[in-house]
Amino acid sequence: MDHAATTATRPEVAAAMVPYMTGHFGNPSSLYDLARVSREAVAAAREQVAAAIGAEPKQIYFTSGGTESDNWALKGVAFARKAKGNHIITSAVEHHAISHTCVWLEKQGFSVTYLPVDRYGMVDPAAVEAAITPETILVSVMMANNEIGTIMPVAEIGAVARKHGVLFHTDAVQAVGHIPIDVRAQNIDLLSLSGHKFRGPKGTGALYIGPGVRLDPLMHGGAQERGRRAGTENVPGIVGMGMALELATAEMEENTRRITALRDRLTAGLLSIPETYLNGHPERRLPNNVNVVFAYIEGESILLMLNRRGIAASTGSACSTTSLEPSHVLMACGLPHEVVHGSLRLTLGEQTTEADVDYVISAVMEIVQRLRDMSPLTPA
Amino acid sequence: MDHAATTATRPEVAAAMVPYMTGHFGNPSSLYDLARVSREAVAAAREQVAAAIGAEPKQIYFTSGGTESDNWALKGVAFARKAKGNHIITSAVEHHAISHTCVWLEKQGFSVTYLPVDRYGMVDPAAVEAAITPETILVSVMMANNEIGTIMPVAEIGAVARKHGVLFHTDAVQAVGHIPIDVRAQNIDLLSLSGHKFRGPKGTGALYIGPGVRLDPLMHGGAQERGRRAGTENVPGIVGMGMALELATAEMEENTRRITALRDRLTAGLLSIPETYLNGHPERRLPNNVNVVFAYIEGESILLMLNRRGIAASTGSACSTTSLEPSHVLMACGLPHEVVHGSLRLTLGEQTTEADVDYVISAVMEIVQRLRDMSPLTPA
Amino acid sequence: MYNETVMDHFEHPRNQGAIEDADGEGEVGNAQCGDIMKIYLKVEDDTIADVRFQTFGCGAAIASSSMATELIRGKTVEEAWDLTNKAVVEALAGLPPQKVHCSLLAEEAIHAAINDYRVKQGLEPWEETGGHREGHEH
Amino acid sequence: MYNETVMDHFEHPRNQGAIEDADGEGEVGNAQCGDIMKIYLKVEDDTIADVRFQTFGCGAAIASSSMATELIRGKTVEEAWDLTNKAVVEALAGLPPQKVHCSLLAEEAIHAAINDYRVKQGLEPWEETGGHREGHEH
Ligand SMILES: Cc1ncc(COP(=O)(O)O)c(C=O)c1O
Ligand SMILES: Cc1ncc(COP(=O)(O)O)c(C=O)c1O
Ligand code: FES
Ligand code: FES
Repeated sequence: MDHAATTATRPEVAAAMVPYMTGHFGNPSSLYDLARVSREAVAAAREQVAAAIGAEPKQIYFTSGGTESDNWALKGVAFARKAKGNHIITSAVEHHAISHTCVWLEKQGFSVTYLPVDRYGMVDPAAVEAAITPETILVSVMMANNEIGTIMPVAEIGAVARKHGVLFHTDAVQAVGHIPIDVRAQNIDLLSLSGHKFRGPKGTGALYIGPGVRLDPLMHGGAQERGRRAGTENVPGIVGMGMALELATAEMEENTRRITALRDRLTAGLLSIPETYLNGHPERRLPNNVNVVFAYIEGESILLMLNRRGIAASTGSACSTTSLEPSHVLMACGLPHEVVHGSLRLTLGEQTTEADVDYVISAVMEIVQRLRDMSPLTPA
Repeated sequence: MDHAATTATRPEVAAAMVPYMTGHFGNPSSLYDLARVSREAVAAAREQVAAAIGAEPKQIYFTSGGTESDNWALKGVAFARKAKGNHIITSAVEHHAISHTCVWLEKQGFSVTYLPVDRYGMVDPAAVEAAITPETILVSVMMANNEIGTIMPVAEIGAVARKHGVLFHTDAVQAVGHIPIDVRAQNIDLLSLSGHKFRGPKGTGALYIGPGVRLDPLMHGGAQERGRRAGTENVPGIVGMGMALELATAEMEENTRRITALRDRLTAGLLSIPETYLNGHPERRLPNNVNVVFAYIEGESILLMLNRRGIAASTGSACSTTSLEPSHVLMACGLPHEVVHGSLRLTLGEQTTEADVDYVISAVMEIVQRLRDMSPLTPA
Repeated sequence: MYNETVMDHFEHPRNQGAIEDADGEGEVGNAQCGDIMKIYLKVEDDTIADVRFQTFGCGAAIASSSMATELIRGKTVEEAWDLTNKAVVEALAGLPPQKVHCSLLAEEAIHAAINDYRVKQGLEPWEETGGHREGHEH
Repeated sequence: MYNETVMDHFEHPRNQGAIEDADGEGEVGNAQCGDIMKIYLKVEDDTIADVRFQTFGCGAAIASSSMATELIRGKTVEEAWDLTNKAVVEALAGLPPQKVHCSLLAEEAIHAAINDYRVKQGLEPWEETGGHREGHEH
């Protein structure tokens, strides 16, 4: 129930990767052929990834994950365009891979606007337009939020950016493989994705770089990835990511239907607990995301009790983090500190069944009751 | 014969990684236990890597490869210490992961000294000392050169840096798993390594960060790797790298003996070809590296002919690169342009046999003869 | 993340609940993470005859409440006052570094309850920084 | 990296070698990568009766030499002069972009050899930029 954090690699994908690790192709001494096989496998994966987001293969650059893609997009554009301007626009609900990068860029002399969101976690395209100045070089707004599942009006934000000659990056790590994407129709110049979010391998990712977009490398070195991303290619990882994304795309319609139904069942079950509220947008949300808040109790203790019952989950409570900061996403949605404390995120996967959902609902009911009994805040 | 470029992952390492991909540990529904198993596996790998270089586990930070480690070390220290000074010292024979990063840092306002090397590719520790100014914040000199195999006087360079309160980084990508390393005895503050150079998986690496060393993250985001390197951990990759390095370390003595003998046999065989010369240091070189130059002929055509005979190799010839620049390493050793053209690097692996070596010698002899016959430079 | 002693006290908390006619009650909040703990005391012959807690907080906070109440039950009020968060952490066989502050909540809540009792008895409240007590651990 | 036609001409180069008593010889060097190509011509009745090459260079340079010599053998000197590197690349069924410059070496070496022949015949050397020739491809 924590599939937004990470998913296990599909067994068939893992199996397909092994030969590319150990290099067992036909005649093992024929290294000439070996290199060709790897090259063709990487090219095929590039096509698979491109096809999933409506891009061309040559616009796909392989990275080590969503974090690298995000860091590269932001730092790469910032340093490449700093002669043009020093202003970046992003939202208050981005993943730390974006927001912490922005904070670092501020230390390097860039200026960053963190746009507020509404109570559902949505950025208003009009607010993006209002924030653009002659100094603005980049807008970065995520496609779908990892905590509350809200799907942003990306196409509209991209149109605003394009109108003003500003580049538009979107962190689509939670969206790729889960909802349809078309970089052209959605006016996207740069897009980050991560392999392990759609049952591909961990430590793999990609950055889509649209036509004419210039950015500095984040990884300087060899001439791999047409000189834009140095480092020996993770061939097995790339092969696995391509295959996993192709499968996810092929199965998307069917999966979405099934998982949306389970999500709605889970949501309804949890909202039947008194003083429980849904976080994120009621309709425009990822098919696999449920995020609710239970009044009077605290998230880390909910997670611990769920874990003891074999259920992994996530919370926005400050107590679950080493920094003791509550979720910046839920705070940005306007929830008070003590409410954020009681939030619970459950994200469904392809293997989740109706029986799993019903088991989770009954476990949560029992746990919420126990913790409310223990809480000094619960009204008598 | 191109094991310095990359090695195949050990089959037992690949096999050990698969369960960490697909997440099949005992009861798969017990996600609480799954997370614990992964955590413990990563901790064990950290100990394996630390042990191989005389470090403590908490000084090891996992990355996506040698390139990332190099970029992180240089950019991380540069940005963290820029208030202290803006001068970096490196050598003229570094891998592009270092040299291209330095060129980029120069564009960001840092000043870089590229120290010359002697004809064997060695940096003189006295030259390091002479180059240090009050502005110097970092010295980065590689432990062993990837083209010519020369092993640098790293301990002495580290001592000089320490004496002047300057941090010392070494790119040990070619050395780790191949020669003994002790970060403490060798006065190393930061050390880069890459998994696929010692039969671990591609897309894995690590940076050793010594006590008290401050550096900015290269990957901003989540709190992984104690907040210093964000991004979901590549658990299977980390597990595989740790295991491969432990095995490489255990087998090092035995392997070094065997491979050094093969290397010397190969070197002697090749040097029996007239007008053929050894590049790199005659004694202080990696046990697996042979680099020779054949007068009058060009490297890419040697490689193509070797490839047709099932032998992979590498050259410093300009013609083999997209940039049409000849090897900066061989040029730095003082070789003239036309001589660099005829260079050939052969690097041995654990599975290389005496028969392989003899086959390569006879193949090279025949190829050199054919190409010399074709060359307008060959004296009649 | 938590050891077995902590998990045991978290899952089977001792002395959880409220005391209707408590002799002393103390509620404190944790500035760092926003959590809240409430302690109820029954005192007989200067001895803690009964003690209960209510906690809104993480696993460490709940386990600390449980352990701290166990440690002061049957002790004199003065002994109870002298219970430090360090002693609670030790009795729990350790807490993760970022969770040590949660145990402070228990110490503070007990102090608040004892002083509430003392004030109700017409006594001076004790000062938080008594010289005879061991140092805190944060 | 190279197609089969290129690899065939690389591995089985046509017309490799020198001509002792050549009527024209031309040697050119490649500024971009430092490679060298030499062309030897035998001319009879204004026709390329024999042609040989020597090349110090990459696979593309060797294959281009081989193909270019094949293409001019039996042609008139004027036809040989009109051979462009583009035609060589086409005859080779393409070269990787960064290797197209290697084929220019062949065009230039042939020009140098033809002008050497013309000068030896007491004729004016031809100008490199004749209007009637197709454009180069770099
Ligand atoms: C929205 C979003 N962006 C970026 C990331 C970072 O991806 P990774 O951990 O694969 O580097 C994540 C996942 O944690 C995410 O959910
Ligand atoms: C000396 C040296 N440094 C850095 C690297 C880069 O390592 P990787 O390709 O694993 O990122 C290499 C390998 O190509 C190398 O030989
Ligand atoms: S009570 Fe908040 S972190 Fe323990
Ligand atoms: S001859 Fe040098 S690149 Fe072709």
